[in-house]
Amino acid sequence: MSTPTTAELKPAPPPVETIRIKVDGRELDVPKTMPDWQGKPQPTTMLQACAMAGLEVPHYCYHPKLPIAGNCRMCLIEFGTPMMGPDRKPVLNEDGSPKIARSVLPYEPDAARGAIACATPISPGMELYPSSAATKQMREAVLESLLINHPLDCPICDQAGECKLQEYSVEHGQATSRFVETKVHKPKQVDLGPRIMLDDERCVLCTRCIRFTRDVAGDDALGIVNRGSYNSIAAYPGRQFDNNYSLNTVDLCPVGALTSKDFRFQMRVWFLKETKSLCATCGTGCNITAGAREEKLLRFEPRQNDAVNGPWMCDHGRLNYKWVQREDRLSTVISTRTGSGTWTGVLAEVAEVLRNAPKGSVAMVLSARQTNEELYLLNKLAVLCGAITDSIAREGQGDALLVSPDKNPNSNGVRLTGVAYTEMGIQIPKIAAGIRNGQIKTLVVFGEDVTRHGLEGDVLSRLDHLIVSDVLPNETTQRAHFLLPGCAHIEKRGTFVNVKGRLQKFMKAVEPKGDARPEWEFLGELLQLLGRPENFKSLEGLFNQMAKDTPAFAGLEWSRIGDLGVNVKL
Amino acid sequence: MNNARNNLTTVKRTELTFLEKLYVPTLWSGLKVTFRHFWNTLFRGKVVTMEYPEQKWTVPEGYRGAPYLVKDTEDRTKCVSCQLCEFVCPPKAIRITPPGPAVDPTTGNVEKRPKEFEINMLRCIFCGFCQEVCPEEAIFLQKDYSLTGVSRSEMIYDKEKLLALGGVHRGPIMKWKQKADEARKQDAFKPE
Amino acid sequence: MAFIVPAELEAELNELVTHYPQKRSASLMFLHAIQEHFGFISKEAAEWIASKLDLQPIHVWELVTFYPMFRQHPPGRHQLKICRTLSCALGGAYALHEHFCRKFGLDPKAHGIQTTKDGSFSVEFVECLAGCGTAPVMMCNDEFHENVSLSKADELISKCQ
Amino acid sequence: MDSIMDFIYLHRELVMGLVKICAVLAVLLPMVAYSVLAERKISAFIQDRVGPNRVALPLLGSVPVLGPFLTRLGIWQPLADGLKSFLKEDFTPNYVRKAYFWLAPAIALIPAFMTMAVIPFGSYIGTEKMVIADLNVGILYTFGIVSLGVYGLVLAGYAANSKYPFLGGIRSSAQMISYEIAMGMSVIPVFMLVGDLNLGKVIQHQSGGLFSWIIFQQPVAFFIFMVAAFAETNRLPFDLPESETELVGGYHTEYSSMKFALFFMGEYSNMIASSAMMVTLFLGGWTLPWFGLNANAPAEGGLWIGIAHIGIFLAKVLVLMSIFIWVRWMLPRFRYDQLMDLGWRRFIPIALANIVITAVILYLKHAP
Repeated sequence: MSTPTTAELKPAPPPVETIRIKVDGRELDVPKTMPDWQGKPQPTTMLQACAMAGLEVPHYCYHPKLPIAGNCRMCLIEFGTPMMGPDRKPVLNEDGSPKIARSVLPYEPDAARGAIACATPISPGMELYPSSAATKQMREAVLESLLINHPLDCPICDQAGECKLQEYSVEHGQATSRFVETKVHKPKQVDLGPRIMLDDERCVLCTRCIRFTRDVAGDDALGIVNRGSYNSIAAYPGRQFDNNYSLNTVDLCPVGALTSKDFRFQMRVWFLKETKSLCATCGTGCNITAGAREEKLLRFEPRQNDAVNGPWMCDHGRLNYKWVQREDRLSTVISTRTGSGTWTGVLAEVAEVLRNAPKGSVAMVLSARQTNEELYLLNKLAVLCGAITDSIAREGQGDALLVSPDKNPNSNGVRLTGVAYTEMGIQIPKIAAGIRNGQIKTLVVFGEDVTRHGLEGDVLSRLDHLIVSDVLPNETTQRAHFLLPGCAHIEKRGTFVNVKGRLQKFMKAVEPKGDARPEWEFLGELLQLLGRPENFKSLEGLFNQMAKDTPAFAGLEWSRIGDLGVNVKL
Repeated sequence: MNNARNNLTTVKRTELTFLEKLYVPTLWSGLKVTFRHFWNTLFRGKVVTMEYPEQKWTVPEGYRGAPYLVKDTEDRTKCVSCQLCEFVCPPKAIRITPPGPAVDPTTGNVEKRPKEFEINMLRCIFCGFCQEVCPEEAIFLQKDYSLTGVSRSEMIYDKEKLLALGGVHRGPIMKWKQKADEARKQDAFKPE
Repeated sequence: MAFIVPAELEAELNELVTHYPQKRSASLMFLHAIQEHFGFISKEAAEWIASKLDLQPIHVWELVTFYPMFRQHPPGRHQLKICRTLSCALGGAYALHEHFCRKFGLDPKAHGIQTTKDGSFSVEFVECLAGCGTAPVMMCNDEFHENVSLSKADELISKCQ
Repeated sequence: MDSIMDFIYLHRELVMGLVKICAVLAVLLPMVAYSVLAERKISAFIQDRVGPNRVALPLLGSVPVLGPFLTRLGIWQPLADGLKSFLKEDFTPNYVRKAYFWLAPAIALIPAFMTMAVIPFGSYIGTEKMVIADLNVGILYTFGIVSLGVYGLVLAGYAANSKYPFLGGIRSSAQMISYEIAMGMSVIPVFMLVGDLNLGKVIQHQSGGLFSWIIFQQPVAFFIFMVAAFAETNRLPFDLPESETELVGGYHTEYSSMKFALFFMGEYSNMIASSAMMVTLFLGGWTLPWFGLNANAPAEGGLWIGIAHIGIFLAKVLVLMSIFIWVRWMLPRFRYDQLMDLGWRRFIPIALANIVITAVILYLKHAP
């Protein structure tokens, strides 16, 4: 778990009470309590203590963001406590150090008795042996037992490559199984819900999915049915596991039992190129890892950022990537005036139009889906042409967990860069009136279908020049005189400011299609054609310049934002 | 250092005699050798050449020819598109398109089969990694060594072609069948 | 088919809830009561219990599938439960079971509860009925029968009919 | 009609010269083509292979026994090769020096043909002497022309403007010049014996029986001349200018199609020319010491003898050609320093010594 890289102003935390323990013979001070999955202080567990000592204890059912169940037994470790004499005083060795009693089975003093590290709190003087032979043996035994009925169908399992059962089998398991008996067969291809497919044979019954959907998503839809070897995860017969967070159970599932129907059989995970990006579906700005192979987007996965989304994200955002690579995607730059189809030609024409436009005859409608950098450049352009600018608000349903009612990823960016003030969209009627009375002759539209937001087709047809940049075709792009194909955010780099005022950067996962280019690139060129001195060859330079010019971003630098973003003043 | 040098044996180069220095006897014996071969080939028919299209080479066991996909004895494509061969292939000659989320109900326990499976025979180096890595025994290097085509695209063999060339593999292991049989047997023992 | 619980049963169940500190603790008793009344626990019944106890139906379903003696399908009018634990197994429980099955045209090798086509009898094995000394033992509905010979079994069937 | 006869009568030498040139070329060019086939076949046999045996002519190929036999012999292969040379893409890389690049193959080929002019390939047919140009200084002419041959190779190496041809060109110039000296010196004793530079006279000198052949009087000279001839024609073991294992093909790396074929023809013409020179200088030319074939054919009724002389000459040339091919598979290529060492420090001193010894012997013999 990483923490935000920038120091946020907070009162200094009170000194923490610590406990001195030994992990693999090394003395260590660990805090007495640690935050649990909800952030409440709870006694520090052995597993957390081992993590602090730099030793990973293998586990399936334990998850830092879920309540502890302690049912997989994978985290069993050998331990010892200071020996107490009959007088309730510690027994000492000859050299004066406390004598340690290793925990053993009651009637078998030679066999170590392990404890599940995820749920056992530490106590002063305790010694943990996460690397001992006994611990190793316990792990081997647990893995063997988990694999008794496992179908071992890794070749067709989508989890292969990121499967904890595979990883731990290699790291902690035995090479062969001693079981020759027939495996128990359970239902495969169970349709759990519209987005989830369950394979009961692969399940290790860690109940992470049950706990997530009960305690985090608040839709208590899953349970364990049947008994013994036939235990299986199920939803109530006839009911669907269909809440908006169901796909998180796929990430949570340490094995391949729960798979995403969308990603199922699409690609083996080791072929995916993973890029740190953001979800642009709503204003929350969940951190994601985009998986793509050979310029084809295949999945979004949440990337843990406790300041924004924790380790979760909603299903809607996760599946909202297919439009980017749609067939009808805008991919040719074109000027309907001269028929020119090259960026140099069209940009020169656009520059000509904007240079000759009298003050007050230009208006701009800019989307809150553009990045801060692009909005900054567009604002510069607006100042140069004396244009009025506005953006369009996009309201929708929100929920208590992650989904924001603001469906624009960068509403705050629009405000902070000065494209629109407090309320978005109040200038639109003014622009419409300006076009109607012939005052406004040139309209620049970025990323919005303005025909659906108050500037209908007949209004647009009065314009002399309509300059449009967008990703997908719509009525506005059809009416454009100059069409500049832009990029979806997943195809470029940039920053967004989410609804809570966190500025986060995202990276480029795939190449744009055809002529499409990141907007900031061609906007920089356009500004240069209009005689501005700036020439932004790199996004880093552009961001740093914007940070200098924008009060809200003062003091920021691209290289210092970090993967988890920083808070800015709204 | 000295010790090492002392242990060395120096092999003296034999001085050549005058006759040897002339090289003429050597030349003569060389000419004899070549002439003997000439004579034997021309008049005694001792030819080592195999005249290819008419005479064909007997391919030895274990020969690594072109990799093809095989079907099992029940006419099922053995490949489950796990893409391990694609991953391991050193020249990246294999390209698999996985099937997508739709499951073919006729496949029983085998949920996955390739939608498309292509091997670019121009890139293939016949190393056999694909055969070695295959967990399903679905791809085998067979005996074809003479692959010809008139265009590059023709040399990219698709799934149908690979299956047709690969034929049937009569291996004793049929994982899907074993699993399906087990599962079928156990259906009867399932608690309500 | 709507699931309707008679008023007096519902009153009985309402009273049952008050015996427990938490509503959920009453689930098993509810299931027993419902099975006693309806003979089995249908999905509708499980949902009814869940709503009654402020639970999700899956929680009730977990219990139903866990305990083999909660039935998910209606059994026959007369239920024949033959003990198959060690003493009875040695004492001829399997022969007895086979005898019943042949009589009703059922498969003696099939597993689990089997019900005749007309729904009059169901035959199943159960675990120990605590009558080892008088093996084989069996239950016909709620009656306990000891030393069940094949002729005694025939007698039992004719009595039921 | 009369005027034509008059013209022929008046310009008899010119007309006969042209006829002889045509006749020589008509023999020489097929010989070049078939020596390629011979090279391939003999090489194949030496290496236990079968050699070219696929090309069949449409009609002749279907003649019952003869057709398949000729096909297996590869008789039609040169036709196919020639056709192929014309049909292949004539590729000129764009970085070459075009004029020289185009000129080089011709320069490589022409000297080889020109050498043939002074070689007496027969005695007489009728009253016509069987040599194109009966020069008094035949051997000087030959050496003059042969030294031009190197220009074709050097020019090719230079014109191609890339490193392998360049290296090939350099090697070839050094090698040719070195061995020309040894070659030139090796033949001096021959003319000291004969007392004339006219090649016809050289043959006259050798018409006195088998042991009047100069090879028996001057074996050392013959040996040096033959080795030098191998070097001059870039044959193994002296094929350094084009050594394909290290220089890809040397001076002709960048050549394709017919231009490459011209180099090829040049090489084989050179081989034929060198063989012809050796036959003339050392092996009795068109003479044969038996059946009275030593003397010139008489003008009347000597037609058959004249033709037989030509045949004898050709047969001797063919035997030497076979030796060229045979040697190829016996010796590995020399290293460059070995090549130079052999030329400058062995052959030139030996050739000089040979001259002195011959002179001394001649002096003693003719001394009063």
